[in-house]
Amino acid sequence: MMPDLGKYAAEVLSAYAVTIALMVGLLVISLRQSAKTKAALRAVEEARQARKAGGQETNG
Amino acid sequence: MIALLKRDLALSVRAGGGFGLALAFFLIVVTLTPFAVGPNSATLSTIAAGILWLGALLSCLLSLDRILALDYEDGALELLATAPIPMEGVATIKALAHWLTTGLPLTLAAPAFGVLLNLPPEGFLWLTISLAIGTPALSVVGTFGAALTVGLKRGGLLLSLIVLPLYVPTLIFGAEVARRGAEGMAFETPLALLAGITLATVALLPFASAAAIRINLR
Amino acid sequence: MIALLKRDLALSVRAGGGFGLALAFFLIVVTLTPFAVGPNSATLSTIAAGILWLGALLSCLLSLDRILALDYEDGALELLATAPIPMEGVATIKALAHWLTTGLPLTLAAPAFGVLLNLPPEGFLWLTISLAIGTPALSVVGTFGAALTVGLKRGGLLLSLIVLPLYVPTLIFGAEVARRGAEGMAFETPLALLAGITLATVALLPFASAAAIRINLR
Amino acid sequence: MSERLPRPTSLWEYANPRRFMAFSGFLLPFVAAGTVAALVIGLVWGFFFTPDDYRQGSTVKIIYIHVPSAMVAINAWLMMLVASLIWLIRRHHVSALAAKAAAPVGATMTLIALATGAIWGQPMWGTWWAWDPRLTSFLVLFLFYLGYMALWAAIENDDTAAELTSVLCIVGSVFAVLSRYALVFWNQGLHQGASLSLDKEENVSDVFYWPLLLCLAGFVGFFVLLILVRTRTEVRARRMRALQARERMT
Amino acid sequence: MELIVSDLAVVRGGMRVLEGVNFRVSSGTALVLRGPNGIGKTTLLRTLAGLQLADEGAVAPGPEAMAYASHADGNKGTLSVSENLEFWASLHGVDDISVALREFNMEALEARPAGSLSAGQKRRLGLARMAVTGRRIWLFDEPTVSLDVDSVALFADAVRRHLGQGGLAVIATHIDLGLEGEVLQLGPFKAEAPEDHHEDFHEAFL
Amino acid sequence: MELIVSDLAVVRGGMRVLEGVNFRVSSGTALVLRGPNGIGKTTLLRTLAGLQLADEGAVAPGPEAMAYASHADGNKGTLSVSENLEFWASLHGVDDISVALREFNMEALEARPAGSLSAGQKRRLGLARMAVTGRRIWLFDEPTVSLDVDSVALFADAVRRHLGQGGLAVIATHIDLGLEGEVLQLGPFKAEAPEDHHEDFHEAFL
Ligand code: HEM
Ligand SMILES: Nc1ncnc2c1ncn2[C@@H]1O[C@H](COP(=O)(O)OP(=O)(O)OP(=O)(O)O)[C@@H](O)[C@H]1O
Ligand SMILES: Nc1ncnc2c1ncn2[C@@H]1O[C@H](COP(=O)(O)OP(=O)(O)OP(=O)(O)O)[C@@H](O)[C@H]1O
Ligand SMILES: [Mg+2]
Ligand SMILES: [Mg+2]
Repeated sequence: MMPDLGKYAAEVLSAYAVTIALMVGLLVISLRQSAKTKAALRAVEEARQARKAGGQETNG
Repeated sequence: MIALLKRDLALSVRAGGGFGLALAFFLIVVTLTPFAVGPNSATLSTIAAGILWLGALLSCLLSLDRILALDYEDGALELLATAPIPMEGVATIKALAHWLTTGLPLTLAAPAFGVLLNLPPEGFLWLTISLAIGTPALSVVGTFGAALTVGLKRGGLLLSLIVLPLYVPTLIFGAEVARRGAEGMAFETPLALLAGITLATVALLPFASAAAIRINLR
Repeated sequence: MIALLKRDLALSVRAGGGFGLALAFFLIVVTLTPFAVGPNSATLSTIAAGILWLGALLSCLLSLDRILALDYEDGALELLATAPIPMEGVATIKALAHWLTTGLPLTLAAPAFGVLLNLPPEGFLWLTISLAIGTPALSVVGTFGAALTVGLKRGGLLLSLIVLPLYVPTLIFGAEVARRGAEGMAFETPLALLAGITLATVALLPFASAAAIRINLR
Repeated sequence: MSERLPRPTSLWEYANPRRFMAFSGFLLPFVAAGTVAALVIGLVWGFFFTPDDYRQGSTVKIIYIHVPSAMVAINAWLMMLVASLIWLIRRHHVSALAAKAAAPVGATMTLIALATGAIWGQPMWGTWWAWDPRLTSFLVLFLFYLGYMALWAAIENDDTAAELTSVLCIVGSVFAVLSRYALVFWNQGLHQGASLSLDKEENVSDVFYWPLLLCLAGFVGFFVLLILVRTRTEVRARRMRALQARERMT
Repeated sequence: MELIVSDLAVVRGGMRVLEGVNFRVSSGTALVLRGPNGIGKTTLLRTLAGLQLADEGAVAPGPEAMAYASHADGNKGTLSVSENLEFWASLHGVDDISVALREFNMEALEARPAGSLSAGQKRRLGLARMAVTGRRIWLFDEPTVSLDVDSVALFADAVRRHLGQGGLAVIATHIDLGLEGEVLQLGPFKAEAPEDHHEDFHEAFL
Repeated sequence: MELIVSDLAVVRGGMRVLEGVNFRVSSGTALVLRGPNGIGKTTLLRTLAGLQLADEGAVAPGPEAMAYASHADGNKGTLSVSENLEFWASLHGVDDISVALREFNMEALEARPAGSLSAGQKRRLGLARMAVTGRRIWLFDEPTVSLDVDSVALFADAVRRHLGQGGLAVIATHIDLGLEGEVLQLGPFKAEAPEDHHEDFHEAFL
């Protein structure tokens, strides 16, 4: 399956490895941040909703 | 405007104002270089013009954060913004004051430092000329960087990070003029380009600086 | 004391804390050098070790004014002085925090930058070792300089001026180790001297720094 | 955020955060699928099923990552420039956030181009690094990315940061172009010229052409995908800060 | 001459803090702004001074008629008291600083470097700067911080003299200055938290 | 426990500003320092806190019994309120910051970065630091600057509680804190301009 890379195998493979590592790393970081802020925003919105509901009860 | 220039110059020559510090820093960088790269005089004289330019650039850099940050911290910048003088004028005067207190002394002193680094004799004239033409651009670009970072506490390192890439063209052409001058090669093209960069930055960047200051004060 | 170290590290990695800026500055100095001295790779590889040391030293230098000045300005230094922890401890911790956030990353990154300057392959190991041994001295000496200038507004340039001469021995021996390492020469003597300087400064200078801080607070 | 919005009447309405969130949310899966397909097919084709070059040997396979990443790196900066201009002129917050989101992606792409280039340089030119103008201007581009990101990180107020980074991006672009010419003047290089131009004479031979194009599409897709994801994150973070600030007020 | 603020809304940190602010101050009178910490006094004054843009509404006349004294005095420690004042005077095209020195009782300190003054003396120097701007409308943000009782009286006198010459003043303060003049409580102008308009989301992320 | 200041002379900028200061403050009481701008209140407090040396005279007990709150609060904008307090608490070997948070009504702000607080809230954080030092003698330099009326009352309560637990406090202020306690006017202790003793010449250049 593996093509014969000849004497340059190390170079070619390390180039691909570096690229994939950097791209996957960036992707993972981005997705993790995305998930985090999503959760945090949801928490804030829910707290607000809850407070609003509570506030209305005491008012009415 | 003249009042502002006079005040800035007065501040920089008063105790603690930092006049002469850039020069001293320049001296130190130049002195340290042989320690770092070794005392071989042939090597030194090849790299002399470059190191002198690099040293001038770095010592210019180190004094950038004084251009605006002091005025920002003590509130004077806000008051200047409400004074009857356009912010572009303030940015220009600030850059001019910076050049008069760092670029100009550096230019005048550079030949003396050239001796320390075995700069070839033909190089002195062109080193001086290239610095005289190039350092105004360093001050103007530096003022722009200072304007961007003026709201930040101790933004010195960030300021350097932003400004240094902007110094690349000036440094390349400036050092090229000095190097070619030292080696007796043709240097008209880089000299013209250097002058072009200086003129363009002096003419245009104060507007960007003024905008950045206004945004930072908001 | 641990609390102080933890706080300082936390501050430097938080937004605006400036972690990584020293590294970026190092990268820029290394990049600018060839623009100044020309792209000739033989010349570059001769001066590589020296320039790398000089760059490390300068980027260390630029972050010095954050060591104490921020704490001074917001009053935290006065409060530390009244806290039940000796000022010598404060000085040591501050230097340690500085080293962890600048010297250490610089040391680890230096080989990568060596590639840019055509550092000969034999040089990498000894460059790293010399930096690892030498940079703690830079931080400790720098803390001393910061302690001397802590009362001054924007004392950055003055600080550099005071500290640079004190860096000379470290620079000489450090660059010598790296250069000899690169050229395959004997480097035991400078290495021993470098280690000696580091040990001596780490052991003694915090006392001087503490005294300087106390005087500046008075 | 789930109710229906009226149909947009102008392109600019996509700069409304809510509409942006809706639209980008809709787009994301398609972009992701396209990206994965293009990347996998392109890279597999390139890596496994193209012959070695007669001069460069198997190292020619590096072209499938080197060239696309270099192109994306440059175009990411262009995109930031456009987004900054839109923010400064039309004051659409999303475009400022998109510029912010693009910077780390562009910087990573620059890093990939530098790394793969360096790795390629070792067998081809006998050195990892040479101060060739194209290489060097990439290094300078990397520095611009770093400065831009550092400025974003250092300023606390979101709007101030957006304004100042936009100004930096515009001024920086001018200086980046200047540097490029300065560098060409300063040193003539080792690096090959354009080989992917439209006029076919100069192009790389056909065997390499199609997989390269696919990889290019994959990298562009990857870029778009990440911009979308990261901009969405920024919009959410921004909304969260706004809500928190409002809570503080009341 | 009259200062007319109509329907002004001011923002700080991306949020409206005050809105619907309406007032007029006519020549010869002073307006005292009051309100708890964080209500937006500083923000309002900065908007009047033209240092930040109004979110809505208008201020007449423009910033070129106003002199603003903020928390910070903007004086240079290494310049002497008179050099500091002369600088501001010449920026504003005013020749004479002796009146300002006299009004704020700085004559004895004239030659002292500003850095060696005590907190209260520095403040007096900052206030004296207003007298060399030659402008009609004076804006003060907590002018009496760190002033002792005598200096507060001195300040009130100076303001009164300015008013007597047809000037006008807007002063934000927590304490009683002994100045006659209207008082504006800012409390009622506090901006409402914006509702969850979906349309609004597009500008302010709310 | 008692704070005894005997015959103290303090210097600032190379000049004596106060001399012959004598007072005692005993456990459970507060002393309020008053005097015009520049008389030397800050200088006196710094001397008590051990930040500068006395020119003459003595202070007992030493600085290790004192907690000092200066004009500046020493808090870090990027750390949260509780991180800031925890740092000072652990420096002083105190475990619990919840009391300090409660006393200064900072509980709701606990997780906020200190940089995002308003001037008055920042000040409250600075004052709350005193409660985590675990020290008996509290020294305050104009603690109420930029505090509104409610916060001033909060501060007075906190000091009163500290006094009730056997602590003592020295407070320099220009305003009325609503705290019972002795008042010391510093005016009478103003240092005389030294005479032209030739013997002194070699000491103070005067
Ligand atoms: C660190 C080293 C290198 C860097 C930073 C670098 C950077 C670049 C850049 C910026 C481009 C232009 C992309 C575009 O605008 O179209 C490019 C294209 C290319 N590079 Fe490199 N390169 C490096 C080393 C190499 C080496 C060693 C080789 C092979 C011997 C190589 C082969 C190519 C090829 C064939 C192209 C495509 C040319 C084109 O289509 O324009 N590069 N590289
Ligand atoms: N840098 C900032 N970023 C975000 N919000 C801020 C900032 N500075 C102040 N604020 C907020 O803006 C509002 C108005 O602040 P402003 O300084 O105008 O109040 P003020 O009335 O002058 O208060 P004080 O009496 O404490 O001086 C406050 O709620 C404050 O929390
Ligand atoms: N850095 C300095 N150098 C020289 N003299 C100074 C310096 N700082 C203050 N002084 C002088 O020392 C004296 C005492 O100052 P201090 O700050 O202790 O006064 P204070 O009573 O706290 O005044 P305020 O009420 O204004 O805060 C003043 O006369 C002042 O002019
Ligand atoms: Mg205010
Ligand atoms: Mg005081």
